[in-house]
Amino acid sequence: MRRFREAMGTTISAMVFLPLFVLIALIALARAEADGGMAILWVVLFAYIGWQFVDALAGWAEAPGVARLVAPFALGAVVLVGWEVIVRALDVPSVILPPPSQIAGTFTGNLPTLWADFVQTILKGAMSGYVIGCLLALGVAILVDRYDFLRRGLLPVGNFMAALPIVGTAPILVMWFGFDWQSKAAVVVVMVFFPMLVNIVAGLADTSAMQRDLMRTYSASYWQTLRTLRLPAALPFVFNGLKVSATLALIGAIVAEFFGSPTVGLGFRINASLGQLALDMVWSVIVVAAVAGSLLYGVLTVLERWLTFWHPSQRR
Amino acid sequence: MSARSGNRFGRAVLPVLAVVATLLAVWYVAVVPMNVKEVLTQAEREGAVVVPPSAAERRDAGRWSLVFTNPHLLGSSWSMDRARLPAPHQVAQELWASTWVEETTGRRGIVRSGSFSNRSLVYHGGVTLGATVLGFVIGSMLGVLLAVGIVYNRAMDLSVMPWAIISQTIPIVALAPMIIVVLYSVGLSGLVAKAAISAYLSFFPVAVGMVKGLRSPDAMQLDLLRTYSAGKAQSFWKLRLPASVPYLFASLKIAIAASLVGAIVGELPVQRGGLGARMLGGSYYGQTEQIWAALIVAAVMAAGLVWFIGWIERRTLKAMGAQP
Amino acid sequence: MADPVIQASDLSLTFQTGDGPVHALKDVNLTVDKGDFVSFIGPSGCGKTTFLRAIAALEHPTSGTLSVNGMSADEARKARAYGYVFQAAGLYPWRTIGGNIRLPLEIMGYGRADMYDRVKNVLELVELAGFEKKYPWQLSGGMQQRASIARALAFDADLLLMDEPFGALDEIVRDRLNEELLALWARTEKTIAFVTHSIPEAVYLSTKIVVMSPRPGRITDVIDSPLPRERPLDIRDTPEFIEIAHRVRDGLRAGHGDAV
Amino acid sequence: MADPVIQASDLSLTFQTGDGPVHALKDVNLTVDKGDFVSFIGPSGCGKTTFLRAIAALEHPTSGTLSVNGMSADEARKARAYGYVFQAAGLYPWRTIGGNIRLPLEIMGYGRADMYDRVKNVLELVELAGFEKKYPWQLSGGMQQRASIARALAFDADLLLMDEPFGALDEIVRDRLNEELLALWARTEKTIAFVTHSIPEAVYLSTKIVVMSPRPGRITDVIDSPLPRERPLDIRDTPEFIEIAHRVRDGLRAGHGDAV
Amino acid sequence: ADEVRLQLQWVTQAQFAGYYVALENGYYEEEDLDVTVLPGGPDIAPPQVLAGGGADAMLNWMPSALAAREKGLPVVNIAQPFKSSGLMLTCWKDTGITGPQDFKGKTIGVWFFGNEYPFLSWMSQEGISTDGGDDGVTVLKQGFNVDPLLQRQADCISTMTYNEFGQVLDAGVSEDELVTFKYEDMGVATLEDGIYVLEENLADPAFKDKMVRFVRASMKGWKWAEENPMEAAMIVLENDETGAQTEAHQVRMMGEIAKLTAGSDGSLDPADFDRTVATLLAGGSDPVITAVPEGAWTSEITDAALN
Ligand SMILES: Nc1ncnc2c1ncn2[C@@H]1O[C@H](COP(=O)(O)OP(=O)(O)OP(=O)(O)O)[C@@H](O)[C@H]1O
Ligand SMILES: Nc1ncnc2c1ncn2[C@@H]1O[C@H](COP(=O)(O)OP(=O)(O)OP(=O)(O)O)[C@@H](O)[C@H]1O
Ligand SMILES: Cc1ncc(C[n+]2csc(CCO)c2C)c(N)n1
Ligand SMILES: [Mg+2]
Ligand SMILES: [Mg+2]
Repeated sequence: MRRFREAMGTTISAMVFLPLFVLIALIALARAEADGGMAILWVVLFAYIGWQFVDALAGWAEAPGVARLVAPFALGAVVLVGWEVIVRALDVPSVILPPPSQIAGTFTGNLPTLWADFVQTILKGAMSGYVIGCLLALGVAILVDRYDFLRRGLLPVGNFMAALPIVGTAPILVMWFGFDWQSKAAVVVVMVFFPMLVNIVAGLADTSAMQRDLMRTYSASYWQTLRTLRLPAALPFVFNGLKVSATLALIGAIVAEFFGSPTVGLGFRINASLGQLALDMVWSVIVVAAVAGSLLYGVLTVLERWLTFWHPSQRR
Repeated sequence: MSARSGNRFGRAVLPVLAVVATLLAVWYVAVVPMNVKEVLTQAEREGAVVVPPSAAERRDAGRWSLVFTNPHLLGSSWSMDRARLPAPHQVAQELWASTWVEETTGRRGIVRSGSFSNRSLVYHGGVTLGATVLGFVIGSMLGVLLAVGIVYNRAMDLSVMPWAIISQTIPIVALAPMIIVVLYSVGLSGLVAKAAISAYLSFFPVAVGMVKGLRSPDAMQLDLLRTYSAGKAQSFWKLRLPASVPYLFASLKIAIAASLVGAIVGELPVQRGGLGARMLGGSYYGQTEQIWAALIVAAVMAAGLVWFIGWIERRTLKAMGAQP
Repeated sequence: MADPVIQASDLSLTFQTGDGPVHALKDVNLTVDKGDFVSFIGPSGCGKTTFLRAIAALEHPTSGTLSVNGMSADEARKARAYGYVFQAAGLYPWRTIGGNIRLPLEIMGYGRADMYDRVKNVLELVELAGFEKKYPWQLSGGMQQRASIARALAFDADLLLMDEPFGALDEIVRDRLNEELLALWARTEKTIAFVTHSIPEAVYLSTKIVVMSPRPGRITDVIDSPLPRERPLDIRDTPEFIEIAHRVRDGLRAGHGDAV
Repeated sequence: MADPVIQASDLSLTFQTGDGPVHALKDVNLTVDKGDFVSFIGPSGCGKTTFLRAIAALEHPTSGTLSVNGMSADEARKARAYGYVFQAAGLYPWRTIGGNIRLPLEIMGYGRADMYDRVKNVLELVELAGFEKKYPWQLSGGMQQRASIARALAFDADLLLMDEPFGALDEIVRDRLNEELLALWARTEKTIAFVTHSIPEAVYLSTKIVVMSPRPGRITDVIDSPLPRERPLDIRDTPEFIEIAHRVRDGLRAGHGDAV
Repeated sequence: ADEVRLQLQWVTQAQFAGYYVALENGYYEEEDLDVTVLPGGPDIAPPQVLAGGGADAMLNWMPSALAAREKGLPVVNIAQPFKSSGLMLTCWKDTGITGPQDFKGKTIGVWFFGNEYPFLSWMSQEGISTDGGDDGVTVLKQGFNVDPLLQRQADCISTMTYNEFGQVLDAGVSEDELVTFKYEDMGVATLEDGIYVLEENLADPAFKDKMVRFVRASMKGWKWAEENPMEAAMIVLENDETGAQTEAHQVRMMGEIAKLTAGSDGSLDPADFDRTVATLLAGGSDPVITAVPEGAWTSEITDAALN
């Protein structure tokens, strides 16, 4: 294979593998019910060709951007086709694992429900908690940064509290803040607060002695130094924290719904559907959560590139 | 020497004590408004005159205003049975009772039965610890392997990394019961099923950290090995791996905390002991102190595990000649 | 004649460290007059940086007196009496070159129009006109260093403190910047205190060369340069120059002792 | 006479970058004989490092031929024909000084006893005996740089490629290391290719000085030094030395043009 | 001995006393069975465990089992040790609720996870919407405890006679403060805690035989538990690995459970089945099941077991 690819050149071999890749996928899908054993062999072959395709893409120096974009989809295709074929070939009960095609059908068939759940859990619960938690962390970080005594005292205690597992705190917070999204937001605040605090504090401290001395030679005030030096310098850390917290926020809001919720929300839907053995619905919700998470992550990545363009890790 | 340790006390311990004391004070105060409605309802049942008189009216009243209109009835705030917020000493009592007292005097305690009592947090902590450690070991090994693959294989780098990120947006914690059942169907149950969830949660930080770590050697260090015409394996063992050690430990600390959460989550649906089962039990019967006590044990365990990794880190780095 | 710009008498500065006290400066006496170009030279660790930082009130002397423009060093700092140039350019990467030069002006509350003019002027002074909108990492090391000098020149300070500003640059670029610095000094009539490791640089630039030696940091020699103020680069091959350089090197050797 | 150690004919090397091609080397012709000490000097970006890296087969020329010890550069690399010393010492912080020097030996599969002897020998050669068990951070910058030279000397390569090995050190330490490097070269009879920014350093060390200029990187002058092999530090104040230095500086100026 | 794995639908408690008694008293052993009782917990769906082959038999509420059947998982009721339903709605009296029509505009806690079907059927029979508003009820997904009632986040919550209701009383609430609606009394009772297996397994005579013995021993356990509630409660306590259950609570639960199992010898009364199906089908626009299920239960096992 490798020799073939070297002979062909990467561009051409990527172009050869792509149709082959699609063709084998179709064969495997077509054979899934007719001949389970063969279908699985086709899947193995498909995975192999998929790998070769990605490998060829990886060497495609002429268009690294295309490779970066296409390769994840190729892997995704391998997983999805493999899943579909194996579930159908082995006749896995759909109450254990439904095939992707069924999930897609359920997903498109329940868009209004899923949208309502998305609004309830992500927009109301997760986002409000995320924003409040991050702002709170920013405020406390500035305090902690200003008063060394607070840093020495708060950080270790905070560290300890951050270790309190969400499954223990969520029922308590639901008890305190009620069944609606407010309690989910509270859970999210608790979850994102500390990672944000740690990152912002580290970021605010991430200035060199020379930069701080420079500000002293201007006899700049604390707030001037904060605004012109420390906040910008902290931005890369802030984004680090924002990214970590983004996934925590989604997970927190969803999980908190297990401990009481109105009859709408992603966590509620997962729970109720699981009880109804509607696994296709469960997976549809997972898709919503993953898409929401990836979108949020993507937005943060773009924002980061835009605001911390100056950081070496962002320069290209 | 003594001057130094005094200094250390002033710099490290005193602020923590001050913060803890403040938190406890706030906690004690918060207990009053948090529990006021239940306290007043109880008082009403015992015949006291409460303003406003009916529980239904009180439902919509502000907590603080209830506190100020009925100050004389609040004595039992700190000793409520099913408190919304138990007082710190209630939690402490529960902690003490469900560890030391249960083990030393309980019928099933280690003193009288020879094995840890299933009513003590020592036993449940142990159950959770086992799954945590197993999941952590599996997860970290997977994370390291994945990182090696990503660093040494561009195709993997391109295709796997985005999915690793997406994998973390899946609310695995919410799916734990399903995963456990699916694992049942392939013959895995109990410890291994819990450990699988732990492993899922802990592989990601390790993979990300190790990718960073394995890529941390600069171009010059890599070129140096090329001038020796060293092979891939040699460059891994002699350069990339040692260079990644600090990153490895930093991510292991995150991973073990995540692993603990995974184990607890895995214990919720399978009610066979562990801190997770204990928290659920507390929630199920409205025993808030029991949740708090289990929570605190979990946090202490997390702190202990992270400290332990830190200890190994310090020893390893010292053996590797790090500047103290 | 006017008051001296810098006046140090019996200045000592000791750092308390884990391994006991480090005497970074011991009984230093020095007077710098207005318009002087003073170089400080000496082996690593002899206290050059510490002395400069003491003048800038970034360190506080343990004993002795130090006055800057007739005030205490800290008052001088608060009066924004000096511009400080560090060894590395230390430009903020999130600000353009123009933005970096504007930084002290913003902090000191200069007006908008005034800022604009000043930035334009100093950029021309250091020959960076046209680079205002660029970010630091888009410039070479030499250009960055010039921008950091511009930043220190942008506001009205008659004293310029420079701590090995050209240490990280290659010799040829350094030659060029030395020439330009001399020209600038001539034009602006500032007083300059300049730390360097390079003997030719010290001799080429200074009206006064302060040779220091370590453990404890003290001044071993103060050489008043007989060279004219007008100095082409070729002056470095003249016998006068070589003679002063010799004297500096001897001073250094004497104080150097065991260090490597 | 034997084959030349390095033989480059019409060597060109172009980097493809986002902003179009960069001609790092253009039509470079050079012959280095066994036992030569060749210095490469030139302004930043003129391709000194690139040329050294091409010799080490860390970069691949776009056109022209390059032979090292009569082989292709890549064969020479695989045959471990040279030791390379980078600008920064680049010691692995998790290995002791001894361990660092042992690194190439381990990779090349030397025997245990042999390794032990070699480490001991080179440590003596660079005057670091007794520091074997220390970690890099416990040594000064100059000592670290000597350790990195020892690392390149530990295995049997007759060619030593050094890219600004003393660039980060202060002048006085640098003088000392220059002296020691000359002594070492005399003792071991290696061929040395040495990149520097410093004119005195180039003149003091070399039997042959290669002056380069940028855009595109090419050789503008090759100066064979008339200085004797035995060179005390004071030789730098002799007229011959100053004359060669002048010639080098003129070569540099000519090629320097607009760069800073 | 033949292996049987039984998946419970909740944590170890007196609700499952019969099985633990049979285990402890050796009734299973007498039948040459090696029984493993798998405790359930929140979010463990017993039908899913059955489908995945993680258990041979499960306990389930009939609405949930029939819904699973319609979903394409053919489960069959082989025995019905619980004669009556213990499900009820518990409300604060001071909310003014006196009958189902007063639920309009109120907030009601309901268990989901397959346990919502009886409630939804009931409401649709009453013609009350479950989407909130003044004419409907606002439904909360109730957690695992009675806090929503005690803290008045809900006006009514779901309780079981044998468990949560007792917890409400334990919290100091007197029965006079409460109004309760037993599903049994409202005519919307559905069968609870039946034993179910996969239909395909019943084709295997060996499996059938195993189940016959299993049901026989289990019923023996149940009858013993009914007669010896104290001892049965202690056996449950011994088997609780989590250590969360208390003696007082389990003794009381056993007492209440005995009332529900009384009158059942394990066989399913077709009339009960029909009533359950009728209730579920009556779900108005959104019924739990859409057609009368065929073959959802069999008397073969109990017939053989009880002879
Ligand atoms: N903040 C500090 N704490 C403790 N010791 C210090 C501190 N700053 C400097 N020193 C010590 O004071 C002495 C003088 O340091 P200084 O930086 O002034 O030397 P220098 O002449 O500028 O050296 P170099 O040429 O290396 O920059 C050194 O021994 C140094 O280690
Ligand atoms: N990997 C690379 N990719 C693109 N351009 C490069 C690369 N390496 C070097 N260059 C460019 O090639 C030219 C020569 O670079 P080189 O590093 O050889 O210069 P140098 O003489 O060593 O300079 P210096 O004195 O600054 O070390 C420069 O313009 C540089 O920007
Ligand atoms: C997640 C979940 N929530 C509620 C129930 C309902 N339920 C059925 S039996 C029983 C025990 C009664 O005390 C309970 C609570 C369940 N099975 N799973
Ligand atoms: Mg200094
Ligand atoms: Mg270079």
